[in-house]
Amino acid sequence: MTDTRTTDTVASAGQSPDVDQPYAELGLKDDEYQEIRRILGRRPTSAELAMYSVMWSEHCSYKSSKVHLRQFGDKVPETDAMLVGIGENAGVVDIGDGWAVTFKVESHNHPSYVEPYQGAATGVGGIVRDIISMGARPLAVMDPLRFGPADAPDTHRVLRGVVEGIGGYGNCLGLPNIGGEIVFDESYLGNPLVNALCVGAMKHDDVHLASAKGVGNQVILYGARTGGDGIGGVSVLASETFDADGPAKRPSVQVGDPFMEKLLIECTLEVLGAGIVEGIQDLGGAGISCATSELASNGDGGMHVELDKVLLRDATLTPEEILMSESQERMCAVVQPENVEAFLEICKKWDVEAVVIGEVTDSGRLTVDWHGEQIVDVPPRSVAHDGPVYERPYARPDWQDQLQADSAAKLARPQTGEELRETLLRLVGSSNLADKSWITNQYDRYVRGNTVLAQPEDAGVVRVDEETGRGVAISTDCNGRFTKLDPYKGAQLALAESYRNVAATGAVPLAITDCLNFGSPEDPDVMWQFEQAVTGLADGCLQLGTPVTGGNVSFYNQTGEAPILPTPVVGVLGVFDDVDRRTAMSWESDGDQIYLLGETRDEFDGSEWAHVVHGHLGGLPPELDLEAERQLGQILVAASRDGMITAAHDVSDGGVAQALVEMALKAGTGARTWTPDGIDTFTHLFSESATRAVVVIPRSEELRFTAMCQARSFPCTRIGVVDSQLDGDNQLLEFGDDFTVSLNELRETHTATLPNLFA
Amino acid sequence: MARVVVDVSLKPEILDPQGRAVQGALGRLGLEGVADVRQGKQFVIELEGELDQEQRAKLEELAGSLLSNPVIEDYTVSINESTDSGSTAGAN
Amino acid sequence: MARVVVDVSLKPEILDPQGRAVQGALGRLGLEGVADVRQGKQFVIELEGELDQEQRAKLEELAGSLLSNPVIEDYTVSINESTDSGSTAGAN
Amino acid sequence: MSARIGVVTFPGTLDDIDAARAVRIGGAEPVNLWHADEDLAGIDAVILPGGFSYGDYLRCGAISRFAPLMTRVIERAHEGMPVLGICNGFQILCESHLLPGALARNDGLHFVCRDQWLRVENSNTAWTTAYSPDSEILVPLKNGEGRFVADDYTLDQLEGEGRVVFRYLRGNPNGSYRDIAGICNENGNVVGLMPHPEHAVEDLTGPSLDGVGLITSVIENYVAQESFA
Ligand SMILES: Nc1ncnc2c1ncn2[C@@H]1O[C@H](COP(=O)(O)OP(=O)(O)O)[C@@H](O)[C@H]1O
Ligand SMILES: [Mg+2]
Repeated sequence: MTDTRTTDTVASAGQSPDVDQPYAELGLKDDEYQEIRRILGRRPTSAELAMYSVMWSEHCSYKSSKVHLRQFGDKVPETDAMLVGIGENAGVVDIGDGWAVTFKVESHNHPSYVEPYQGAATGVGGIVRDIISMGARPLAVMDPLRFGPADAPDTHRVLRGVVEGIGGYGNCLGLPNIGGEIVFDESYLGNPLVNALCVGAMKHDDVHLASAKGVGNQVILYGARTGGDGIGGVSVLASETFDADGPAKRPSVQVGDPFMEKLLIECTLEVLGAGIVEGIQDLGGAGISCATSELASNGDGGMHVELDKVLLRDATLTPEEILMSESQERMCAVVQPENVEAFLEICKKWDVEAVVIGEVTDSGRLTVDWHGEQIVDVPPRSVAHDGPVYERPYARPDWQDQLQADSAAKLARPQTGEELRETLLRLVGSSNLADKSWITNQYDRYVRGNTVLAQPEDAGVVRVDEETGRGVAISTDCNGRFTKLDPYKGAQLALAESYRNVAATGAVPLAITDCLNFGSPEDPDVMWQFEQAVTGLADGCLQLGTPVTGGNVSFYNQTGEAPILPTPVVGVLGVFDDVDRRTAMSWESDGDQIYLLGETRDEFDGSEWAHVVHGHLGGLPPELDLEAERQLGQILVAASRDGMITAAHDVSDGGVAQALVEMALKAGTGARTWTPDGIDTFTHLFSESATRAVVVIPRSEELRFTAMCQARSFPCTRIGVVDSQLDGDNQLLEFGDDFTVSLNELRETHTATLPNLFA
Repeated sequence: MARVVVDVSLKPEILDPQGRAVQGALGRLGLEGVADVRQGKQFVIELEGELDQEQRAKLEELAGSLLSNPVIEDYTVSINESTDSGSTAGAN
Repeated sequence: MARVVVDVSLKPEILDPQGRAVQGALGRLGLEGVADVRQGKQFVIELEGELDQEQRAKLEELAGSLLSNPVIEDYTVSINESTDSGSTAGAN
Repeated sequence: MSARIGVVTFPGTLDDIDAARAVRIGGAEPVNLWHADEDLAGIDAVILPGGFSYGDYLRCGAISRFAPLMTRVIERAHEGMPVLGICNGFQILCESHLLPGALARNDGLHFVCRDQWLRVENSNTAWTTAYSPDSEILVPLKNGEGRFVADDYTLDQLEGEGRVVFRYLRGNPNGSYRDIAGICNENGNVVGLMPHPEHAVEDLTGPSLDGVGLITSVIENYVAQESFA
C-alpha cells in the first residue's frame, strides 16, 4: 500500500465491481468473500475488506468454537450472582454489599513466541483494558504460563522474555501479581502459552457496557496514538501456525507502554466516575474496526466515523492500516455532546490525548469517511457479530484408545525407604514441581496494599472493601496431560482443581472464566478435544454451580502437525465476606494435627511421577466426583468460617508428598508424618487422586473438625503432626519408618532448579 | 586494543514510550521545537589485541542477535582500532 | 531539521551490571578477547529548523541535568545539522 | 489536631493509596497532593510514594523532579519540613539533590520483590524516633533500580555523620554500596529509603507492622513542636 494510490471509496467499488481483491492473503476464504459481497450487494472497498478480514478471523469471530461455546449459555447453573454474562468484554458477578467483580483470562500465545517480552507485556495490557472497559478498577493480575522443556535453549529465551514482560508491564502499571502457573512440557516448545488474567471491582451502579446509544452522541478515541503496530497481527499472529523454522510472516509486533496504561486506568475511572460516559470499549485485536463495529452493533445501530481525525504516530498510514492497527493503550468512549469538553479536560489532566472521531447515528450503518470520501458503509452487526460460523468436523482420534490403554501401572515403582526418598527429592526438584519464586519474585505482589495471599499460596486473595474486608480469591489451573488422556474429564479436573484451590483459602467459589488453548481446529482430532473439553467444562460448571462468565479461545497452537497438549485453563473466582478469615497453606504450631481429606486411590496415569521418572504419558486420568468436590469445598469453607483449621493446602501435582513439602518449607518447621493403614507409602505419597486436601488442625479443634467430616461422610485421615523438635534445630520431615529428609536438603533441591536454569 | 561501539535503536515504526516521555519532558523544561526523540542503547566493547576477520564476523552476528532484537530493533557497529599511531573509524 | 545525539554512559567507577552481563554472554557465545563492556543510553533528538544559540545552550544544560545524572553518569552531545548541502558533525 | 501528611501523586505513582493508608493507620491525616499543584495545602510533612513516575522512562525519578510541586517541596525541605521518599520517592529525592547519591540498576538485573530485614541505624531522624536504636525491622522491598551508589567520599561522609538510616540485613538484595537501604540529609528531616514501610502496616497484608513507626515518629515530632509553639 503506497500513499500515491487513490483511495478505494464506496463509490468506486460500485463502479469497478470486478477488481481482483487480495482477500485470500488477508485470510478470508472464497465463500467468506462471497458472503461479504452478498451482504454489501457489491464488492467491498479495501477498507471494508480489511475490517471484515480482521473481524472474521478466528481470533475475533470465534467461527470454529461458537457452536460449542453455546453450551456455556445453555447449561447455566442457577445463580443470582451473574450480573453480566458472556458476550461483553468480561463477565460481571455480584459479590455482595453492592460490590460487583469482573474477571477474565486471555491468551497472547503466538505474539509471545515471536517477541516474548512485548508479547507477554501487551497480553497483560490487553486484559487489563477489558476489565477497565467494564467500569471496574483493576485489582490484580495472574499469569498462567506454559513453556517447552525447562532445559531447552529456546525455553530460556522465551521464559526470560515472557517473565520480564509480565513483570515489566504489570509492575509499572501498579497491579499486584497474585498467582498463575508455570508448567513445562515438550509440546509447548515451539508454541508457549501466555495467558493473562485480570480481576477488577466496582459498585453495581458503575457497571458499563460497550454500546453506542443516543443519536448524536460523540465517539471519542483516547489514549496512545495509532501507529503501524501489529497490523494484520490479529489475523496472522493469532490464527496461523508457524512452520518448523519460525514464523512464516513477521509482522511488526506491538509494543506496550505500561505508563500510558496506568494513565488510561486513572483517566477512565475518572471519566466514568464523573458520569459522563454512555458507552465504553477497549481497543484490542482488530483495533478501531472492532471497537466501532461492536459499539455500533450493541447500540442504536449506526455510527459515522471520520477516520482522518484519528491521531497518528506515523503519518504515512493508509486508512486500511488505521482500521486494522493494533496499537496498544487505546480506548473508545461514547459521550453526550455537552459532556465532550469535560471528558477532554479530564484526559488533559492525565496527559492522555483524546479526539472526537465520530458520532452515533440512526442509519443502521457503520460509515467511515477518509478526507471527505466514504470508504466504509456496512451493517455493523455483519462485521461484529454475524461472522461466519463453522461446524468443523471432529472425531475421536484413532490413537485415543491406545493411549488410554497404555497405563502407568506397569512402570517400576520405588520399593525401599531409600528409593522413596530419592523419588521424593527428584520430584521436588523437577521443573514443574520446583519452587517458582525465582520467577514470582520478579513481580510486585504488594502494590495497592490489598494482597492478602499471593503465590505460592493455593489461590490469590485480594481485599475489595477495606471497611468490611469483603474480598475475592482466584486460582487458575489445568493439567494438560490429564486433558490429553481424556479431554472431557481433563477439563473437569482443571475446574475441580481450581475450585478446590479457591475453597482451600476459605473462599466460596462463585463463577469461572476460561482460556481454551488448543491446536488447529481444522484437525478433527483437535476439534474433538475441544468439543469434549467444552462439554466437560459446561457440565462440570452446571454441577458445581459456578457459571462461566467469559473467557477466550486460542486455536492453532501447534508446531507443524503436532498440537500442544489440550490446555483449557480454568480460573475460578471465590468470595469472602471477610478476608480476615483466609486460610494460608503453611502450618504454624507444634502439636497441630495434619489430616488428609479425601480418598487416595492408586492413580498414576498422567502423574508427575510417571512424567518425571519414566517420561510416560498414558492411561486414564484420576477419577472425579464433582459432588464430593463440592462437599470438600464446603468443609474447607466451614472450617475457615468457624476457625477450626490453621492451614490448608490442596493436593494435586506430585501428590501428598509435594503438598507436605510445600507446607513444611513455607513454615520452616518440620513434621512427623506416616502412611495411613490400608495403603502403601508410595501410593500415599505420590498418587494424584483428585478431591483431596491437607489441613492442619489445632488439638483443641480436632474433635469438632473430625465430627464435621464424619457427619458428611467425608474421608478424613490423620497423617501427621507438626513437630519442630525432631532433631533439635535441624528441621526434619519424617515419613514413618520409611525415611526422613531435612528441610535444608528439601529447600536446596526445591529452590535451586529454576535459578540454575534461568538466572 | 580495539573499541567497538554498537548502537541499538528501535525500528522507526515501533512505539518508543521512553523517547516519548523524554520528548514531553524536554518540551516542559523549555527546549522548543523538538519534533521527535528516540531512545536507544549503546554498547561499548573493548577487545584485546587487533581484531581478526573471525572476530569481526562474530561481532556483526552478535550485534544482530544478542545485542539487538531483530524483531523490533536496528543496530550499527563501529570499530575503532587504536594503535600507537592513532585511530581509524569504520562503520558497517 | 537538526539531529542531536546525546550519549550517556555510567561513570567508569560505577559498577555496570548490564555491561558485565553482556560481557559474559559475548564470551559464552564465542567472541574471544572481550576485556570490558559498558552499556549506555543514546538519545536521538530531532529539532525543527536550525539550532539557535539559545537552543544549543538549553540542550547542553538538559543533557547534563535531565538526560543524565551527573552523580553517576557522563554525557556527550553531538549535533548534526542537515541542510541541503549535506551535514556536519560536532561533539562537545 | 492531628498532623497533616501530604502524599504526592505523580503520573505513574503507584503506592500513593498505600502511603495514605499507612498515614491513617499511624494516626495522622493524609492529604492527597497532585504533582502539578503549586500549593502544599498546609501540610506538616510530606511523603513521595513509590511507583514508576513517568514510567521510570529515562531514569527513575528524573522527570518527576521537575514537577511544579517539587519546587515547593524542595523549598520546604530546606526549611526543615519532614520529607520521606519511598522507593521511587527516594529516587526523586536523589535526582532533586535533596539527598546525595543515586539509585542504579540492581546488580542482579531483575526486579526484586521480597520481604527484607533492615536495621534502623539512626533513630534520631524526623521519621525514625519511634524506633529504638539498632532495632531490626521486616518490610517488603520491590524495585528494579534500587542499588544505592555514591562516591567513596560521599559514602564516608554519610557514615561519619550517621546519615545511613537503614541498612540491609541478612542479604543485600541489589548490590547497594555498603548495604545502604536508606539515608537522610544533614538535618535529618529528609529521609529516603528503597524498601516499603507503607506495606508493613497491617497483619493482613504485610509481613509485619514495622512500618508504622515512620509515621508515628513524624507525628511525635509534630506534637512535640506544636506543644512548644
Ligand atoms: N472459552 C470461552 N468461554 C467463555 N466465554 C468465552 C470464551 N471465549 C470467548 N468467550 C466470550 O466471548 C466474548 C467475545 O470474546 P472476545 O472477542 O475475546 O472479547 P474481547 O474482544 O473483548 O476480548 C467475550 O464475552 C468472551 O468472554
Ligand atoms: Mg474487549
